[in-house]
Amino acid sequence: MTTPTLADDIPVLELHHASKAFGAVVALSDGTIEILPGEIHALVGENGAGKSTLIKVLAGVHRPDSGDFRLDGKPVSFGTPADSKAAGISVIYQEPTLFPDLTVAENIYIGRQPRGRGGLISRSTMRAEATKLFATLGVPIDPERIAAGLSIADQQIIEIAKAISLDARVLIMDEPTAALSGVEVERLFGVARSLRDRGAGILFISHRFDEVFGLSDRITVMRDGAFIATHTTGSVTVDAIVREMVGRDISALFPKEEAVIGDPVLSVRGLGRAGVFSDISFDVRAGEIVGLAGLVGAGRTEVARAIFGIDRYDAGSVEVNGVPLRPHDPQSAITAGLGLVPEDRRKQGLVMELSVTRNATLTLRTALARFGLISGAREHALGEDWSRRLQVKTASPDLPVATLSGGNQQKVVLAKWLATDPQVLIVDEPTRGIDIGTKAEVHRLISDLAGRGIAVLMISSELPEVLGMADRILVMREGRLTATIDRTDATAERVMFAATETLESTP
Amino acid sequence: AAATPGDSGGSDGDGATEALSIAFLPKQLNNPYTDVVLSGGKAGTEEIGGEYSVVGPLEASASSQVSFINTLTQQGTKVIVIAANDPDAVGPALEEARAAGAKIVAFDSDTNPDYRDVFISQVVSKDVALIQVEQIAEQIGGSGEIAILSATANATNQNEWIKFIEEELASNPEYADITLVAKVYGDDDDAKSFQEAQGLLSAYPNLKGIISPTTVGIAATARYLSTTDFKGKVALVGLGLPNEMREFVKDGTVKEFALWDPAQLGYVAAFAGQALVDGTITGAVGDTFMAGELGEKEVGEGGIVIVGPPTRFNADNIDDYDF
Amino acid sequence: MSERTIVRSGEGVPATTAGTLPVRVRSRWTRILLSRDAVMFYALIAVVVYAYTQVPYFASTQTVGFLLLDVIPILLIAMPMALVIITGEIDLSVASTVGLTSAVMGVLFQAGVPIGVVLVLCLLLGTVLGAVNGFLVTALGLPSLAVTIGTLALYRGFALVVIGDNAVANFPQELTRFSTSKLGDTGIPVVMLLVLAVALVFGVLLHFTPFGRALVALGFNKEAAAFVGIRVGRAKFWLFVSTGLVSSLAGIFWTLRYSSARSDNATGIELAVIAAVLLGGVSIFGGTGSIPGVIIGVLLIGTINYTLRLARFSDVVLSIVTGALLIASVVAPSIAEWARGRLHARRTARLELQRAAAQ
Amino acid sequence: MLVVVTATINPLFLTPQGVKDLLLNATIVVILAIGQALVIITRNVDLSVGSILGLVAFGTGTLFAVYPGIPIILVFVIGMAFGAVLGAVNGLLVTIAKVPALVITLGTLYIYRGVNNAWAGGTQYFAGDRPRAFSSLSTDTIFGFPLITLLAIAVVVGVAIVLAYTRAGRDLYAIGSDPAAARLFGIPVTRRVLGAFVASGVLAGLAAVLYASRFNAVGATTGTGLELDVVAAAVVGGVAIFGGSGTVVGAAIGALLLTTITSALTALRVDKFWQQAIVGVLIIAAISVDRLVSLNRARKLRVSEARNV
Ligand SMILES: Nc1ncnc2c1ncn2[C@@H]1O[C@H](COP(=O)(O)OP(=O)(O)OP(=O)(O)O)[C@@H](O)[C@H]1O
Ligand SMILES: Nc1ncnc2c1ncn2[C@@H]1O[C@H](COP(=O)(O)OP(=O)(O)OP(=O)(O)O)[C@@H](O)[C@H]1O
Ligand SMILES: [Mg+2]
Ligand SMILES: [Mg+2]
Repeated sequence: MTTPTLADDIPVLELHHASKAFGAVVALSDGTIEILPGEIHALVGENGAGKSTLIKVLAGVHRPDSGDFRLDGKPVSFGTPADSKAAGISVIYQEPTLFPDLTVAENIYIGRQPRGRGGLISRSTMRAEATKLFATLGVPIDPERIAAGLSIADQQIIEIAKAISLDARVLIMDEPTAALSGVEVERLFGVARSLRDRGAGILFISHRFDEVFGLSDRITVMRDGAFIATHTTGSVTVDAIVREMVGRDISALFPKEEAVIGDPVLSVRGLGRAGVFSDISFDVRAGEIVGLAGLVGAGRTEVARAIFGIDRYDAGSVEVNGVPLRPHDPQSAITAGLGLVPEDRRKQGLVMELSVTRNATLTLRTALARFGLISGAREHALGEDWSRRLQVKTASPDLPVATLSGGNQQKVVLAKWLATDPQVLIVDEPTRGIDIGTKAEVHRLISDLAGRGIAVLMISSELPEVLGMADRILVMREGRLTATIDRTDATAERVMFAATETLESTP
Repeated sequence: AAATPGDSGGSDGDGATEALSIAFLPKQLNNPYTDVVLSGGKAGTEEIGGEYSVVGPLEASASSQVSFINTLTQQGTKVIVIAANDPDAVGPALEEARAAGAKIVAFDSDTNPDYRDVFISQVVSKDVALIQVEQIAEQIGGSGEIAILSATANATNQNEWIKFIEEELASNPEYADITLVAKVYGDDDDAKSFQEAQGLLSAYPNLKGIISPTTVGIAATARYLSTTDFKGKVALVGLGLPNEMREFVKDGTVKEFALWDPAQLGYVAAFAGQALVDGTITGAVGDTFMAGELGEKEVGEGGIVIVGPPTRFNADNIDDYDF
Repeated sequence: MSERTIVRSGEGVPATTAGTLPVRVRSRWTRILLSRDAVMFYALIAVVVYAYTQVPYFASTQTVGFLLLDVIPILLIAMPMALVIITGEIDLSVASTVGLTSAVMGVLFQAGVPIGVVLVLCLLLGTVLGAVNGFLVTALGLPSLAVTIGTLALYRGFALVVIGDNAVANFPQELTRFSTSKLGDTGIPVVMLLVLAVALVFGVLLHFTPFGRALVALGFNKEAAAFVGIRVGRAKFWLFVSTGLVSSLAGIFWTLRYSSARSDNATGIELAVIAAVLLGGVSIFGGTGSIPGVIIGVLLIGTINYTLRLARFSDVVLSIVTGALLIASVVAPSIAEWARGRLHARRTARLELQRAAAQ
Repeated sequence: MLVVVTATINPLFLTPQGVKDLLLNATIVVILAIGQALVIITRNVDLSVGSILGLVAFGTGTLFAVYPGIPIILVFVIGMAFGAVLGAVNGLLVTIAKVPALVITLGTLYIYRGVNNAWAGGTQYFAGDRPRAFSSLSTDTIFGFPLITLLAIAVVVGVAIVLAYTRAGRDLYAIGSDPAAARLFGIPVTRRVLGAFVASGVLAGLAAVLYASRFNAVGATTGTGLELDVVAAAVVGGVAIFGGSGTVVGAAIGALLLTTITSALTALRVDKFWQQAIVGVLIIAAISVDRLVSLNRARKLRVSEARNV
């Protein structure tokens, strides 16, 4: 193990051999990290490696069961997040933590609103400061708008604005870029670098190696709740990191399987929803993977929701095998053979309090029943079967999915839909926040599905994923389809161009 | 627990060996009027040498008394003295109690006569109604609009009196100029009655008087009137407790109101219970029994025992009473 | 964007579980025997045994009859209420539905409508009242707590409009007697058979049907439920309808048992029903809860009430006991959790020490 | 509007006495509704307010009975402190045991009422037991406004400012909006929620002392069933039952509206039997309108933020 320390700097924050258990699950067995002032430090590891738990220990959300925790070289112990904040540590958690009923500005300044006359909060100052903040970030968000209904990307941007405005000595970000598109990621990096140059220590988690290598000064690898190594970024390769993360050798890039492409299964014609998207028409054929690319906020999720029947639409139609779907009725979509893996798995994909088994069989509740009654044994067998097939890491399929790590949760969502034996599967950001090993598994699964003749519509903000997986790529911009690109013609440049060109110049 | 296990099917003869258990089941516990009634019951029971107990609901609802009757039945209580919240709702339970050997004495508020042995009535219902009409007529000078502020919409006693009041107003030529413009219900709740009184006065600008045949209602109305310009201008009569009304009689809000002595009800009920158990009376018309210091009482038509006429309370005599 | 390496995990490598302590996965039976429902059941048994041996007159079949008759309306309404609360909603209008049913029953009967028709109309009425709640909550998307405070006033108001200050008492003897008749000399009211049927329907519905699975899922997370095709609004609507229907059934029973149709029947029992349901382990936040638990909850409160009355405690004590029990039932698990956490922390620390010593 | 309709049909409704009565009636519910709003905003609820009011009101009666010469101001202080203690019990149970407030306060509703019953028994204290000066508090006016109504207005304004312009106040909204996020964010959730319950208790205590001043009898059943009226008032006033939004001014207006309805119906000579039904309809109408307005706003937001698609 190597733990290189940059010369004589005392770490602002250091944690050694920390452990943390939740009931029987040991999330962290040897959490070790050192954050120096003026460095950007990346934390990588597979899903469930304990990264988020480590961060929550640093933030004072969890109190470690054991371990040595120091701030500026002096031992500290944080009881609550307020303690860590007071010590100058600002944290962006994996799940956005906005207050939906408060305005954007207030969300940023909650608990430390600027005060004016008589010690009362000055709303005008607050608004002005927020506007200034968004200007530096270059995002046009109205600070007076309430946070409810913001897209995940906007929520993430507000989280970032919040953390930056704290002007903290240590900024910790748990997968801040997972929901962001290229432009926004670059902007965030710009801000991170300038913070570093002002002497702040930055710790961030990411599953994207381009970011990790592009931004960080040092990289710490974790596996199975334990510290593996810290490297200076220049002195290590992606392969080496991956090997340390996974603890075994990694075989090659996952190859896309060629599948026989059949007749159109899903046909979308002239779909429109006022103010969100309009005139969306496309087909997905059996065995085909169609990628839906575009910048965040282009309206791809909304299209998927409308197709599946979660949202209403004002115009157009959706057909499966030539039979029109009833609008605004997911159940009939499912009956027709549609499945949707939503982008927000905690809120939409899973019932966090229910067990792995119950979640995996939720789509099959009617099929599981005989004479209207559900057989517990069959339900159980099915749950076990699917968690084994997708290699879900859990002590028991009877545990609530909330106890699983993000990647394993995503596998449960997939299992839930695969179990229905769908004809069309829509996957929205299927690998968001998923580690590299699991990601490849998910890709293999999707490819397998196509191989079995299932039509797949894949929404993804990661270009390599789209380019690597899709037979055909649709590009959306501002609620409209701007291009259809065949696999053979697809390049990153063409897709990006279609995603960013202005509507006027569309041929 | 005062009760001891014993056979629950006790017959009349058992009364001699163990203390006669008399249980009082008022409409509602923790009500000042009830407390006065019960104090009489307690005195009566002690004089007899019986075993006195009180059970009852905290809210006066029709059905809430049934479970108490059930437990009393199970405990083999010899006499159940009940003020029914609903004449019929307690019926089946009382029948079961009787089947188990209990004697049923209704007091204050009657049950359906089928379900009890005797009813100890404060006074003849009609007398109560008439005295209130008389008082209001005197106080408003024989003409004008009046209203009634009652207890709950379902209260047995009040509804009977109101019926008599309405009949009397309609039939007696002396009252031809008096019009009854409204009946409202304060649910025997102080705050509610207060607001109803207030509502009456705002709805009927020409209102000359209010009859409130319930102790809670009259006190609340008096309190409202005493704080407004209507004090002394709008007459208030009805049934009230002297201790509650003293202040308003003295400050001129109320000239005169009526009531019987509630303690006598309980007192007589205890003796009636004993008389039923030892067989002195069966509840038939003409039966008589001795009710301690109140002397001999006779069972009248319908198994009703009348305790005494209502008393008028006014500034002259109110200090003579303490209940 | 730069090139991205996509790697795939080696085939056949067993999934490495995060460093877990030797997990004590309890057996199915231990889990059942230690479940919340089971603990409530032990409490119920303890109360019964105590009362049986210590409280005079308790040990009799009369007890069974009186006690059950007292809890039947609450037990009935608690069944659909449990489901409603499991879906994260609440229905405060049930007692008013009982009252309105009773009032309508009285008026119709007095108007000479044959009793059979009256009963059918009453059940229909309950269904409609429930549907109104369901419509307001699901179609208009209003919060059920607020809606049903409104209909609580509305339905009780209608009851007053319908029957005013009258009471109707002369229902057919056969029916009123039937409502309190007992099964042979077991002391168990015949009506309990009906109640059991209702409990069975709701129990099976919740625990063994696709609909039940859907209810639990949507109780925890409405949005995720919608994403698996559960018709959230429709499911809730039918639950409100069932609550209305069962409440009217309770209303009929109430009217017959007390042979008195009045507008103020069952006033305030909504809180008693909810207290019993919550005591029975249904989470007010939705998702968690079981029908056996609720039945035990209702019986526990009922038995304690009855025992206290038999032991001649005043109703004052009773309301304090009810409240304390309710609080204890939700606070106790927190305390147990806390204690378990402490134990676990100690165990972990010991293991750490051992590990350190081994190195 | 309701007031105008009623006043045209029945002019007496708006006589000085009528207005005074209206305001006086509303005052107590207004104060309770403010406290309830504070609690509901944090995504909790306090069902025990009726019982707290009963206990404190009886306590007030007892105070005057036992210490006839006690200064009135001291009675207010003691009453509010007593309310604070009862509210704190709720708050502590909710925050320390981390269990739903609805369950806890349903429990304390029973317990406080039981204690009140045990303590009071059949005893009731009447206006006559209390000093004139105390009773006249609720009838005295300044420039035609009843004294206690002015007090209620002061409370509304004070609490409104705290909620809108202090950090602690804003924290309450954050907590109600997303309790888990609030905890992650480091907002002192426990302290704030406890604070809201204590405040609700204090206000219930204040309302109770005023109740004793206004109404004749205080005893074992004072305030029974008030909780649903108070919650209804807050909800009609636009306080979201799931926390995070709403204002105390709204809650106060809700309370005023509900009491006005009752008085207006009486003044309009609407059949007593219809009154309750009409109150129910109005509650439902109020929340429906509220909902439609907010749906409309959300749709406008969607369309206005949309790129011109
Ligand atoms: N509150 C909790 N209760 C029980 N188990 C938990 C809890 N939080 C985390 N865990 C478990 O701890 C382990 C580490 O989880 P953690 O969220 O730290 O992983 P991660 O490295 O952040 O993964 P990902 O990259 O998927 O976000 C996982 O096995 C998870 O199931
Ligand atoms: N710039 C913006 N202005 C206004 N609203 C926006 C903007 N960006 C996103 N939104 C919101 O997001 C919705 C469309 O985004 P959606 O999440 O469907 O996009 P997406 O392409 O699926 O992005 P993602 O990659 O986040 O899934 C719109 O309904 C809108 O509410
Ligand atoms: Mg994580
Ligand atoms: Mg999306």
